[in-house]
Amino acid sequence: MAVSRREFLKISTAGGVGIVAFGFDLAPAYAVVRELKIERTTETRSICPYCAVSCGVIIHTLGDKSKNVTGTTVVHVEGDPDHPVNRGTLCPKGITLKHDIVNNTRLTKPMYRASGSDHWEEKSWDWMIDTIAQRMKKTRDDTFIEKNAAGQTVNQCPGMAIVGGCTDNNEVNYLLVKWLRSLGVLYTDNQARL
Amino acid sequence: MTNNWVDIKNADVILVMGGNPAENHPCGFKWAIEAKKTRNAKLICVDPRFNRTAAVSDQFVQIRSGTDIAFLAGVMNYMLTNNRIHKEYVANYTNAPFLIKEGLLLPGDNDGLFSGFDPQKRAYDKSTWAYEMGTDNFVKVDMTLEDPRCVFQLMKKHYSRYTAEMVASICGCSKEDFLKAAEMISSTYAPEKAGTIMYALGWTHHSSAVQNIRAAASMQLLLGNVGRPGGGVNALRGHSNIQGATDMNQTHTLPGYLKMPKPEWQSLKEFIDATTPKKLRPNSMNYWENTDKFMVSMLKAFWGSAATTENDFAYSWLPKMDRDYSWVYIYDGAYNGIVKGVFSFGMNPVGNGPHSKKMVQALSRLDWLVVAENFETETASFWKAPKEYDPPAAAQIKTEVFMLPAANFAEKDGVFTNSSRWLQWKWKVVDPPGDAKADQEIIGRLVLKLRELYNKEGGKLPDPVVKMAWNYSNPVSPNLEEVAKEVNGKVLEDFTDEKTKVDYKKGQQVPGYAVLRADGKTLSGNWLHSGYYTEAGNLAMRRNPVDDSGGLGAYHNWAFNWPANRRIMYNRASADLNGKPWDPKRPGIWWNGEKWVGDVPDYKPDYKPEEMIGPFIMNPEGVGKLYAVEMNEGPFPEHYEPYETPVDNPLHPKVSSNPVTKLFKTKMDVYGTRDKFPIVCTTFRLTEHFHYWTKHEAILNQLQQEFFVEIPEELAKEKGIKHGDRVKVSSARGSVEGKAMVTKRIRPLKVAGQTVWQIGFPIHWGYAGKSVGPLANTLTPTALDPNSSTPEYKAFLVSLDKA
Amino acid sequence: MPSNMELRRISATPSPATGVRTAPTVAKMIDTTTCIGCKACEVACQEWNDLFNADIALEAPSEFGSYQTMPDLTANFWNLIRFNEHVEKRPDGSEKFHWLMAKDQCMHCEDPGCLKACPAPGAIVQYTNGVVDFQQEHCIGCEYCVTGCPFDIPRLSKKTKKVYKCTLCTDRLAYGLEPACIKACPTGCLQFGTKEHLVQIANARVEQLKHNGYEKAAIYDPPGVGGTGVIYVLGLGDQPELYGLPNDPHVPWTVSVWKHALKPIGSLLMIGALLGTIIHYVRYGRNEAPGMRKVDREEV
Amino acid sequence: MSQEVMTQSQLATLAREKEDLAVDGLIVRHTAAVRLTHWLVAIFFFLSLFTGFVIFTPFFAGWASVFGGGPMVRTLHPWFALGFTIAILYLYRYWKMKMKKEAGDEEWKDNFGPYIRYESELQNVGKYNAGQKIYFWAVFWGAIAFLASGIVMWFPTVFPYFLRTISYWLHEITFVAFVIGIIYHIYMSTTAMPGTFRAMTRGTVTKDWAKWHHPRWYREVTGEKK
Repeated sequence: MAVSRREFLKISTAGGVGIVAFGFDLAPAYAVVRELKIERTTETRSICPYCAVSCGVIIHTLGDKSKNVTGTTVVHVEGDPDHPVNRGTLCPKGITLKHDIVNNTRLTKPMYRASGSDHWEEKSWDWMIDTIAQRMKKTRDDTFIEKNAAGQTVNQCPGMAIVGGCTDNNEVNYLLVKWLRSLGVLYTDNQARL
Repeated sequence: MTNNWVDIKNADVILVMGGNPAENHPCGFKWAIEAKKTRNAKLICVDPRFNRTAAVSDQFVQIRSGTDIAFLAGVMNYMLTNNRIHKEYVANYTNAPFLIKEGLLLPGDNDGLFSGFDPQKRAYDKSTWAYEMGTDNFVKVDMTLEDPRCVFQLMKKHYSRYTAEMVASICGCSKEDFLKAAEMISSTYAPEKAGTIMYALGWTHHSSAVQNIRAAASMQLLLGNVGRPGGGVNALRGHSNIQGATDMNQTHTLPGYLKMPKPEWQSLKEFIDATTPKKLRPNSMNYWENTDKFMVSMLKAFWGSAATTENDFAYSWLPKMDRDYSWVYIYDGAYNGIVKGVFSFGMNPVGNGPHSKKMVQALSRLDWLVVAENFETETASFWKAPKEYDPPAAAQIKTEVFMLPAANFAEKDGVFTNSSRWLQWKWKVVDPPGDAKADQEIIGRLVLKLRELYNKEGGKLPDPVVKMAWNYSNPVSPNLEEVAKEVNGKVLEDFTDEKTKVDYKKGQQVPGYAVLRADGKTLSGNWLHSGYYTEAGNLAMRRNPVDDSGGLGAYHNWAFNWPANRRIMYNRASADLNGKPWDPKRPGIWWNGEKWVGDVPDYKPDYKPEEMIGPFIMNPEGVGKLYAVEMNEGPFPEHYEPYETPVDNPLHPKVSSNPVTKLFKTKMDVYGTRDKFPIVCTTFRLTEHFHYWTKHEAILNQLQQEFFVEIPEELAKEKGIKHGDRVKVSSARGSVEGKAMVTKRIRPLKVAGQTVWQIGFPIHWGYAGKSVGPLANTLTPTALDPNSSTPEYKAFLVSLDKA
Repeated sequence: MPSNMELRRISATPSPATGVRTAPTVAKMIDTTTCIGCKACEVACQEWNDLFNADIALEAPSEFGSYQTMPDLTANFWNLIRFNEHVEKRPDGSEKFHWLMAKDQCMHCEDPGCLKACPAPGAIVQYTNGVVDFQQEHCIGCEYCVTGCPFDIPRLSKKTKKVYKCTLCTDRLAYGLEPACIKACPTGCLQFGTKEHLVQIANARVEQLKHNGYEKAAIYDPPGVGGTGVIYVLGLGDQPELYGLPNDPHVPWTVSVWKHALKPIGSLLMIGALLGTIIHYVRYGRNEAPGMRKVDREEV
Repeated sequence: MSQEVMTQSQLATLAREKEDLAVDGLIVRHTAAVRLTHWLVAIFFFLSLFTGFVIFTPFFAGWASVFGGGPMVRTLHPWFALGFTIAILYLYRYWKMKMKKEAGDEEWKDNFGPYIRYESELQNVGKYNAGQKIYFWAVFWGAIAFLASGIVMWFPTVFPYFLRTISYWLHEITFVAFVIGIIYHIYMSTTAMPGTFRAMTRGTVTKDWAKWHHPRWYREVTGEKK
């Protein structure tokens, strides 16, 4: 239809107004504070593994320990406010402990490198334990010294060295020392000396 | 640590030297800041670099790396000449009055050597150092401290050479700085004042490491600071359970610091007689006389029923130690083909070094290497190390490598012992990822498999392996609470304690090490920790946050503090002769008429003050040792240059470095000299990283992006180096490349009339992990401290050029 | 909405804010003289707010030549310790070396320049306890707040085109917890509490510093922005710029004039113009050419 | 073909190509290209205006949802403004020569009072009177100001601080001026001066309109002498 200029004007202005009317006024929703992420988590007390201040930490894990919640679900680590030494504070390493526990480069499979090989092979635990035990027995039997040159009983196994444990707890260190001394191992040490 | 972390807030003066707690123990360092804020305490930082501890300290003195003894000896000389020592404490609580035999020569009169040095054996014959014994078989003393051969006078003579000028010349600091620091440090000689020392690897990573600590201990004894709240000599240990691991397993000690048996001690009796010290003074408690009780209890714990009185409690099964088998010797043994296999639990030899290239060679000559780890470390993948570490071609490396995925701290429970000896239990949070297993299971499976193989095929001396006590309810993965009960100790047969007339039933947990017996009726894995899992349950689990010591920070009901929940060691020395605390506002223990109260007394509770029993109950002398015969390079600390030194020793140029430093003789063990390597270099750590571990975490790599070398501005200008340029630092053993961080925080040092430059770099990088960089220990020397065999990581010579 | 988080001011909203309850003004004290630059606060903030993103972290250029984590705040890094090696010329001619470390983050001003400049309704709010917070769902990404902020704090995220800054952990405050960075600070150089209580602590610390070689120690609580929710204790109190803090920060007068003068006058003028046309039309009607009157138009 | 036979459509096609010629009682004032450009400018202007209004004042905050929410407004506004600027440049290309200062302009300006009271009978008014010229140049320089300050506001962190504050002011002042200008522009071209609007829609004006409003232009086009 031939729109006269008057009609044209009416439509456009009406349209314009319409837009305004159509644009309903979205009153700004007021500030919503973020949900506290540790409100429902399970809290467990632990000790930071790094330096010897041994700060108390509270590790928050998702879920209420029901059976089907598996896998590392650590969501947050915070200082333990009751711990007399750190009183809730943590250093940068401690406050980011979640990244040490939940870490994509954590070793999850026993790996074996054959003699002369240039790559890792994945092996089962049983194979690993059997093979290591055989190696240890062979080395112990080959290098065991019952009596030294002067005829004194020494029961040494110099062919083997067992080192480590400063990031391990006391109980594991005790099992380690009991085991290595009963094997006759003298070459032993840990970070205490370094 | 002799005291504990929270106790540092009670100090009036805090000397931070040979350590950088602001960066490496930040949450512990809060207590030094607390002391500054609440007591207006003075914080003094003495270090080769102006580090983040210096940033908040009241005074910073820059010294050359490796000259700590000179500085401390200078402070002691300042104290002795100005009579700023705690007279009553020194006379009664140290071996100052002890007399020394004729014939002792001090380095001052013997051109840098004590008497009795044998150049061929590079060792001392210590006969001339012995105390002078009286007819009553006790050491003769002169309580007036006047006798020229008493320790006090010898000490005065020995330290007299460390004048302020000599210290400034050796350390490179200014005389004024040194005197200001000496005055501030020695201000705690007043009885009512207490000062503490915070130190770490800055002191122990030297070729006269133990003497560094001896000097510090002597200084604190002269100031009367040991055994008191706000006092003590506090070693800031590196790992969360390095103290626990030290207590449990050292190369040269069995659990609880029992000596390792030597070949010449064929029977248990010979071992007991040789290692049980004799009382040197009538008033010495000499607690080590209970060595037999602790040793037999440990043997019963190791071999259970197989250890009987007939077979000397299986003493013969213990290997006899005939030489040094410590860390660097392990890899020297591997290099020389003695060691065939290495089992590494959470350690990183290629990273820890020293001399990473030799480490790679050593591991390449092994038959097998087992690594139980959270991440794939440089050690696990040494066979594909980058070319700058000169690894043999993979085909030539015949070592079989078994990499076992292990659980980390949050995936197993157990006790961590912190630096102040608190045994704190931690609870398991989550399961290990994938097929990773807890360490106790790895050990359990191997123990059972080895036992099975020995039972089936026999072999050399199977008995100790087969008969090792492993009677846990779940032998594959022993429950750590059961192991804890074994470590604490339990009663094997009913008996009545002779002294206390208390009856103990079979199976009962031992209440403490005082109850352990030498007749095999008790067992205890580690006597020192005994008392943390008693009939009252696992005390390491206690979490009572109330400070019951009136604000001094003892927290007796929080976890368990070995020994016997005692929070400050040698605390008898916190009270004067008649049992009154030196400072009533900060009491350690005090005599209330019938017994000692306050902290758990490091003493028999009912010793009366008038009996004058010595406060240092573990020493045969019963008192603190200003003079220690046990040291290999001399009873007094003497300044010796690091093995790789830029200058001759200003005190005695002919004997420049420590004459008994342990060295190595393979063709890789080379040591740099100052002509090719003029610059002193040190390694240090950053607060944002933990050793070679946190480079596997991207969020921490974000805080410190890459390896860098700290270079003084003036040296950088001289060599035309700007911020960010790539520089190459080389020592006799290898070289590293990294970005230059040109800084004002390290100044040039005037040493013995010449300018000496110092540079340093952090250790936290390696070729494995999410942030890659050079291994700092490619440069460090295989020169060891003669007493502790700790390598000299902190002072060696390098050259610096643009890469 | 937890009670102490009611609103005192809302950006670009003519209607008054809803806050009628009175809450104590909370504040954070930063004692730069006991800050050891350990960066626990930097990662505590990232950890609590789940900001860390490995690939963005790698993009951030490393600030070289100092221990500073990165050259500047980013949308994923809300507080940054600035390191500065400074040699102080003492009055007695000697030189004293300082390694100044100061934590840089939103100052939560009493009279926030960002909120004043923000054109988006509800994008920036100030709670009754003084905390200034961004509401990203209302933010239109125009970065006016970057210009309005006297401390140059807000940062636009490339990914979401929204601005981000320290929120003083409003979610923790709402549940009665203290901000994550303050809880983590090992040496207690960060303290949290009501503003007046912290000012007392800061004053006491300044007095103590004056006797320990920091004669010019002072509190940094700039009046230009009506005082800030974050107050500093500065050892070298007369030179805040050494710590990366502006000497006399205040809401830029250009922003105030823009908001309080230009906008209203502009609106009046525009409405005036509209009225002008109506008045003119009523007064003078149409200016029709002679031939075009209605009678003429029939035949067109 | 003689002029009478021309149908409406032929007239429209004629008006598309050439200007300033009399065709059967009407005079072609604007070619199709000019008109199209003018309306492009107008459309982009109003789009920029409305999105700008949302950012300018909270009263129009409601309009944001018309354009898809606040952020979309902020994203679209610069692009609409860019369209506006480009269209302005085309308009500038068309009218640059015609908007030069002419003889009658001074006289027109002095006679501005009577003009708005519709009492002026000036004869020496060309195709565009002085007011239109001033308005053209104001719009042109306004567009330049918008562009300059707009770019700074689009990427504020790229520019130094003082430049940003100046740009916010400049943008605002230009915006107010533009709004005032557009109100009068629309008022005059639609209700105040009937017969004007068709110039921009159909491109032609009546002879009477031309003689009344732009006598000199009328004389030049039709060749009549007054």
